[in-house]
Amino acid sequence: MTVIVDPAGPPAAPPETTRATLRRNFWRGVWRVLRRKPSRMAGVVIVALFALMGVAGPLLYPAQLPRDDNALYAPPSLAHPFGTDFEGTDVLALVITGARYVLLTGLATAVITVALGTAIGLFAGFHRGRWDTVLMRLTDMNLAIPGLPLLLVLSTVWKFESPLEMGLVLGVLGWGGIARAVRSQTLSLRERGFIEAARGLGLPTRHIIGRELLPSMAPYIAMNMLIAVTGAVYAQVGLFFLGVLPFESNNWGVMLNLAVFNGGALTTPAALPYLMAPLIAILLLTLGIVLIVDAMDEIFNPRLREE
Amino acid sequence: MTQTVPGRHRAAAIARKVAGHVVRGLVMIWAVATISFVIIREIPGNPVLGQYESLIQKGMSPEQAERATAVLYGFLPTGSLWQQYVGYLGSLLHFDLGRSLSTPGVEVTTLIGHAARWTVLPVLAGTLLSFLLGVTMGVYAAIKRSGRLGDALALSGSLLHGVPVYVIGLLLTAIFATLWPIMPSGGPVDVEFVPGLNPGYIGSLVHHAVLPVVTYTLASYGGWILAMKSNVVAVLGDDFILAAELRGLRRGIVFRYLARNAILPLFTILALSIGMLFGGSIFIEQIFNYPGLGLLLVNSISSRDYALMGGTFLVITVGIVVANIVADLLYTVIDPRVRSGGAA
Amino acid sequence: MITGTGISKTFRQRGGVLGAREVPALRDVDFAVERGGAVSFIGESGSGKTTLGRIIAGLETHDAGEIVIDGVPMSSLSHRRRQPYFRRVQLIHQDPYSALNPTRTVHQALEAPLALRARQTGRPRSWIDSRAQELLSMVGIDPGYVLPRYPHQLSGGMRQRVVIARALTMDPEVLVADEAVSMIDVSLRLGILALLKDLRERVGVGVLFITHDIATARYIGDDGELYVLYRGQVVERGATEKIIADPVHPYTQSLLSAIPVLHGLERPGAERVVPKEPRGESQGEGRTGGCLFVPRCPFSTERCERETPVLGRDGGPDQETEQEHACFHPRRRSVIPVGVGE
Amino acid sequence: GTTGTTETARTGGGVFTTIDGSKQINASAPINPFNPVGSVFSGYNGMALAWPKNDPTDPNQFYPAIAGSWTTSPDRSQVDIHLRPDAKWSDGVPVTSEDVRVSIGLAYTQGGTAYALDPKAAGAAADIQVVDPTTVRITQGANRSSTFLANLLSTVVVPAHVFGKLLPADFWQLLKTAQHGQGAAADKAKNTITGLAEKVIAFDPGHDVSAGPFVLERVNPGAALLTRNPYFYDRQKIAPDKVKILNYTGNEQIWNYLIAGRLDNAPFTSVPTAVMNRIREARGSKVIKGYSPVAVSLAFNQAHKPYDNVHVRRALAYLIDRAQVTRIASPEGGTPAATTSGIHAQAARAWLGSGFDGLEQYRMDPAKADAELKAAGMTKRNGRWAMPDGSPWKVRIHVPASFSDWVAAAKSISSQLADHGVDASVVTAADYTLYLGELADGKYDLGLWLIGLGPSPYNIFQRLFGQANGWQMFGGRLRHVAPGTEGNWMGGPEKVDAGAAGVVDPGELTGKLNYASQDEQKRIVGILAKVANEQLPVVQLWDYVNTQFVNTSRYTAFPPDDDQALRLSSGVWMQLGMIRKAEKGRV
Amino acid sequence: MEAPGVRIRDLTVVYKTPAGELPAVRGVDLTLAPGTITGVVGESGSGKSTLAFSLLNAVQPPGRIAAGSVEIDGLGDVLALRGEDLRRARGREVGYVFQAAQNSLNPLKTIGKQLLDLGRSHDVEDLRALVRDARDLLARMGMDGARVLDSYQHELSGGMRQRVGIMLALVLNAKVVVLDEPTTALDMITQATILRIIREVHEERALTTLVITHDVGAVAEVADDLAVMYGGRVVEHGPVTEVLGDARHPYTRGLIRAIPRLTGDLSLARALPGRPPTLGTLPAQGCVFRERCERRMDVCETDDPAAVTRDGRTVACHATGRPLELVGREELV
Ligand SMILES: Nc1ncnc2c1ncn2[C@@H]1O[C@H](COP(=O)(O)OP(=O)(O)OP(=O)(O)O)[C@@H](O)[C@H]1O
Ligand SMILES: Nc1ncnc2c1ncn2[C@@H]1O[C@H](COP(=O)(O)OP(=O)(O)OP(=O)(O)O)[C@@H](O)[C@H]1O
Ligand SMILES: [Mg+2]
Ligand SMILES: [Mg+2]
Repeated sequence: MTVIVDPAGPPAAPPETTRATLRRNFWRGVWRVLRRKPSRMAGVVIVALFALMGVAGPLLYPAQLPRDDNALYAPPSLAHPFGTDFEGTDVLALVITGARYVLLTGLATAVITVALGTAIGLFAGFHRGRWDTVLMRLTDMNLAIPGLPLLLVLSTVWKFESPLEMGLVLGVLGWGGIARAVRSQTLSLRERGFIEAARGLGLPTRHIIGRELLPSMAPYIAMNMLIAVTGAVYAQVGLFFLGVLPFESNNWGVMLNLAVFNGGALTTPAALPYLMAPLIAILLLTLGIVLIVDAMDEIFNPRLREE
Repeated sequence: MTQTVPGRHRAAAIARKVAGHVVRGLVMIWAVATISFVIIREIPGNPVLGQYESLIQKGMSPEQAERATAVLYGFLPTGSLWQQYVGYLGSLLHFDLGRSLSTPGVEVTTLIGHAARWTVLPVLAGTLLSFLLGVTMGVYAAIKRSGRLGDALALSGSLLHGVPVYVIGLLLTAIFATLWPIMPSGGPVDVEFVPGLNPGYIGSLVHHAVLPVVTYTLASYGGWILAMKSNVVAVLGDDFILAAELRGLRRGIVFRYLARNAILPLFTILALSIGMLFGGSIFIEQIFNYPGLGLLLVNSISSRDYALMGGTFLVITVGIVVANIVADLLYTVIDPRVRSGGAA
Repeated sequence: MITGTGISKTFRQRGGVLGAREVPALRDVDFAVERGGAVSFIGESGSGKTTLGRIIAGLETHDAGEIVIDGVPMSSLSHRRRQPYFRRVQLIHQDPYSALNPTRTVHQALEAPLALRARQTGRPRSWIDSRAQELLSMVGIDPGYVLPRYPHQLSGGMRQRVVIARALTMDPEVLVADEAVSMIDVSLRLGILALLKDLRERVGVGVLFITHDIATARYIGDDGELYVLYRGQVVERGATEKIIADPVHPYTQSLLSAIPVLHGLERPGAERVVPKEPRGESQGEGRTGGCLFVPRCPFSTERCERETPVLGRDGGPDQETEQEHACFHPRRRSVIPVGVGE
Repeated sequence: GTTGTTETARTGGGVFTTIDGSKQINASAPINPFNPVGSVFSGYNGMALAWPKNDPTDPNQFYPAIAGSWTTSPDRSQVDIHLRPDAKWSDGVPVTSEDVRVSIGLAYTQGGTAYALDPKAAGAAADIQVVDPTTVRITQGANRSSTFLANLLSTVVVPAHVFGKLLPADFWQLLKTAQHGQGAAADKAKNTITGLAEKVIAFDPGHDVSAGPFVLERVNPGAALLTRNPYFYDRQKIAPDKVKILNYTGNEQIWNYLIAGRLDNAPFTSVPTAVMNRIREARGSKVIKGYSPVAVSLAFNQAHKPYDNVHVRRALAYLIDRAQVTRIASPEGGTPAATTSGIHAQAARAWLGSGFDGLEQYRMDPAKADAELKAAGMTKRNGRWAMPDGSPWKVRIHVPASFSDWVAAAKSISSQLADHGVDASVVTAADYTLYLGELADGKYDLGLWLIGLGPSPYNIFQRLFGQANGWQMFGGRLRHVAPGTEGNWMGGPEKVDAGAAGVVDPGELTGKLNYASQDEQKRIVGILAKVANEQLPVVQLWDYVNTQFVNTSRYTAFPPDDDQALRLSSGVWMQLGMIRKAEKGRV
Repeated sequence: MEAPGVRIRDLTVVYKTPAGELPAVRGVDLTLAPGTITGVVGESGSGKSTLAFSLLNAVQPPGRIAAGSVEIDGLGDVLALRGEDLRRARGREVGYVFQAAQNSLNPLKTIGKQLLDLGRSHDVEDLRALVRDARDLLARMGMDGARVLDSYQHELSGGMRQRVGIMLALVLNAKVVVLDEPTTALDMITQATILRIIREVHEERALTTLVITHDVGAVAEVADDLAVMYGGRVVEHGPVTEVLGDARHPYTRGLIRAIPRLTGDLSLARALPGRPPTLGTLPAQGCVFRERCERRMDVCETDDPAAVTRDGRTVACHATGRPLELVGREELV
């Protein structure tokens, strides 16, 4: 018979399967995936630049940004690549120092949206039954509440002074879509053999959800997370643009607002650089994220990653 | 397996399903109405004072401003929050949304009715247009996905999907209403034309709708192209498409197979986004001075017109809820797999 | 060790617009799997084999009947208390690819249940790795090779062996192998079958083997027992070799007749039975009473329309072979292919 | 392409396109001047008895309109109004005294200064009498006001044959009971009258009957279209055939219209310099500037520390470069405030004469500011000013987010303060309503506030020493409420030392302005300006300039700079004989 | 009408992979005699489907037919056909029954509508007659034709769908029919029925049929000729009874020995050692089977054995005809 192997002696050298090796292999795989297309690398570079801006941006400038009282809405020059604002402050400095708030909000929103959506979707899909019904009604409601109008109303009650507050509200309003999608994915994964097997082995629910279900949905979740970042940036910048959120001269949305309504950027070219700087920042951030999203599937699927 | 169910039984089953949806929808509307009621009543700010100071800000004399706003005190809600809530629910049952404060003396339903016209028209047109465009381009992007053109299309979709609608709106106004003024920069129609089915009026309607519709189209086009592309790619991988090719079916027919299967899931999304259209687009209406529901809502918030705010909120919610129900039923009707019970 | 009496299960299908419809998947099934024993269930698609397997593994509830594990009737226990018993029954899935999580390496797949087991039995963590290697060796694959690999890097046969090894982590007493070889390449099938047989003999696990290919049932062990399921009902039961050699029920005979003949090595049996077409699950559903096989049986008579034959009561057990069947017109027919050389 | 191209060029014709700055066009609103958003446009299809002139100090200067002339008794207690005999409604019916009486009756349902149901209210009318078909006599109640005439003449006149049915038959009897009756009967009558308010507001005549030069033809959410009223008394003065009033939701729309040369006249809006230059470049575009009695100030909440200390307020005044703030916030529509007097500079000169120059100017002076802060006990550590107890001093300037010029101003101020070691930041409120609500609730330390609302001196100082500062007028009686209560957010002291004038109660003085004689008013204004200048309840930042945009390519003869009619609509300009059709080829 | 013959010559199909272009079918010569059923067996990944697609010149990207020809009588070299000619040949001349016939039908259209689409695509003038033919064919296969044509795919069972697939391949009177795994995922009785139908229809219509499967049993039941594929090569080919009765290639022998049997000594059966081939693991030179071969020789490492045809049987093995000594692999296990 082919199958009988001496059960007593396991091979001498234990295979290297520690977590550290796995992690190292994972990151190697990620690197491989990213290198596969130059566009992905470009995306990574862009997003890394923004992250750097968010972390180190404010450190590059004094707390009180310098103004030039005689150069209001100055045109672009070597000293001011994107001109100056209504007060004579360098627009580029505003964009760079403003990145932190925008990115933090985006990140906070994304984390909250995805965490809430995933948790609720997973719970509903995994436990089915009554919980499912309740949670799905809740989800329907979340989806039925008109978000932007509600935010407009909320902004009169609540001053979103910290990016985390802003992220919290955007996140709490935005988890419905992900919850629904995660639930339907969970429902279908639940029928897959390996989940059944895990249940048959008596593995705890924690393990099944955390180790078996979540990794299978990782690409989807990661993708949504990235997309939620851009979504949050838009929602937030839009609210600032509508002028309902607290003023901060280096906030991108406030810059848009002031450029249009104070500077007349859409009417005359004078304030156009002031308008374009935050716009370009937003577009670049989107571009970076869009380019990276493309790689998510391959990063989280071991087969595509190792190829 | 197929199963023959008497027609009457089936009709009853459908009726039961619809009834279930309607009940659930009503509960949801009630919930949202309650939440919005509470939030709205908690908004700080004195509407009369607000109006008075705004008039002064606009250069009106204090006496005149006082005359114009004094009477508004009579329109402020009175009674405890609970009493107001009960009254609100009571009048809701009669489809009465109360009276407006910012347009005193006019029923909220009338205001909403007027605004809805201006919202539905451009948003519906924009939705349908972007759907058609996005779906066509999505097919193209999927078929050419390994080529440069497909990449470009998909990237343009992702980016447009990402670019916020206000950016598009602002850029379009800057270009077509200011730099090169071939389009009106605001308003729904030129008042010089007598409303009705005359070419001048309709021409003006269309002329004014172009920019909002284009903005809306561009903003939602990205979503459609991406969704359609991924659907087409998925269907392309399905065996029946290859099978159809191997049976020597004409390209046109194979394409129809492909398109129909890929587009089917999009119809539910379409139904949903048509439901969303009652929310209009606040940004678009703001930028183009288009007097739709979104603008109505913004104005009602800034003037603390409680009844109008609540009413607009409700209409938007009802739109979404109804669209959800329709989308669900629609899916049952158009997909034969779901239609016959999915017993396969 | 594990017995079932009168197991019945009816699915209520919620079919979209159409409302509910009932699908009887199992009707009054009795069975027993002994320690180290081999019991095979055969039957065509939809006959309820998978449902039975899932019920035994505790993954599905049943409507009527009793399952007794180690002498303990499961109906007497709460849902929680039942778990440890059902853990002694491990299911091996038909599709070895979907049975393994594509995002987890073999090591991770084995580690989780072994850690659980270590906690239960108070063993140290170091035991986990050595046990994993031991189990993989036991199922005949090189631990060093497979442990760090992802499922997609293994062949079908290897994957199925990993699945079996994973089931063994719980030290089960019964393995339920649901079509465990049908998705595996022909050249490798026998390897898995031999492994199951080997586990029976050496480790003493009972094997409940589910298949639609009777020939494979032989390879589980020559002392095995065979149950033939038709639309949820056991229509014939007995020793595997016996039933293959001397099938009595027309349905068993149809199944055996359907086995392809290896022309050149074999010639077809003389009395091959071809069931009447068409076959359909819903067909005859409205009927009350009568043999379930009537619509397709070439030999049915008027009695079969009226009366329902019962396993054991209406046929057998044969004194000598203990073979039972549920047919009013039992008759031996030579349906299986005969080797050319014989 | 909406200009008239017909041969009417010499005599008139064409469409006059404009924007009504004070009104959102609302197609759902009725054609009813009592409705705040009603489709009645002052000067076009809405007529008052007379139109106020833009006099810096005298509120009683008016151009005749429906009222061709008026006479006031020397004690200002009785006014006779003589209607123009040739005034007609657009359906040909003459405008009579009865129309005026009905209009006044309707005004009573709405409440208002001259037509208050409480006879003790300052400047309330006591009796309305129809003397003859073209003469109405109105007497003032006991509590006389210096603006009584102005309030009467601003009465909007509506046709009795359309609106008359809104008043119950016994209305005038009811009014008597309400004004002069006692107890329950009077209350009931009052309630009945105020109860009519909603009906009056909601009333929609369906089509417009106007006594003005134009009649509303159509209104849609984007614009209102008016056509000539053939019965208007001065119809020969009116050049355009039609007037189109556009709606707008944001200033930038007006800018765009102006750059495109689409508007014949646009109201004042704040305009960035670059946009202003573009507008000036547009063909036929002209800018008219005139006096507008409004100024912007940075107001303190004196109930909050350290702003209760006048030295702190003065220090901040010394740290703000008002010229720079104005340059950033309102370069085209404002002039830096010469000093803080509570009065628009132009009016201040008229009121104070040379006294104006005697006021402290608060020129930017960090040294003085340091001294003042030290005087207030503030301490400076690491280049930052801290409260006397050493805790950090955070100056938070509140502004409504919707006013981008105010936001810019606040930002500029905060930057300037920060330059001098004051930790300042800008906090915006989501909208103006919220801003005012929170301001009134005393939630802010500092906020921007409109002041100097002339021409009536009472209106001017009521912004500093009125309700917002604790002085409330109730039934002709003044009372002062404690800081932080009932809308007293400025929280100033009730009595202040006014130097030569001794200790005064500024609120009381302000109240007196209502009915004091011209000379007395001058004296009080002098004191109050001094008080404002020394006590600094606010820092006056800039005075607004009424910047009007006109386009002369279709119509000419617009009013010149500083014209008395500048704050009136172009409809009134036409009534006054301005605005002629431009001759072809001449721009 | 005579059944056409099919001659595959030196066919090589490569797939583009990260590791370069790898051949899934390598230098295959195969002749389908007119009017016969030829069975092709081989493990998963041995190139069977790729071969089948080549017959319709329909290898899917990233695959590419690198060399060779497929001559069909009356049609010429299929691989030279392009565009409309190729489309018309598919379905009309060569019928194809899909590997996953379960999923080869458009889920949104009834079978009848898909049939009409097929008719229109091939300019069938009398669509009524086409429907009649289809109904007859379905009835011939034991189904209620009218009902089936009115059904959607999901309303049919797996066996029924498979038969619908066969109907669609035959209804235009194609004379060459390719069936890729027609019975996988079906149970025994259904499989038997399908195989019987294939045989009967084949004879009635005088077809040339290629049946592809990984189940030697299924092929043995219906086929006249049997070709065994391994690693992209046809390693043995000949009349089915002869190949099964006296296999010459070690792989064929191993395969037969691995078939579970109803009778006979259990201990004679055993699995093939090692793993089935994949593109990536195939050796670039030498015999593709040598890794798992019990009769491996040194020459196998370097030389790819040529296909040698003798008495109507083709075998590609260095060891064939040599005495059975060499590596005594049987002793090892
Ligand atoms: N979850 C379920 N819901 C409804 N019906 C079900 C469900 N599971 C199984 N059935 C039905 O129960 C019957 C028995 O199914 P089961 O899967 O046990 O058959 P099987 O013998 O394993 O078939 P196969 O050989 O196809 O695997 C079938 O008619 C099937 O449609
Ligand atoms: N699209 C593809 N890209 C890359 N390699 C492919 C592709 N399709 C098939 N292959 C490879 O080509 C080889 C032959 O594939 P083919 O599908 O012809 O095998 P098969 O014999 O039909 O297998 P099965 O029994 O699994 O259907 C396999 O090794 C497979 O991995
Ligand atoms: Mg099964
Ligand atoms: Mg294949």
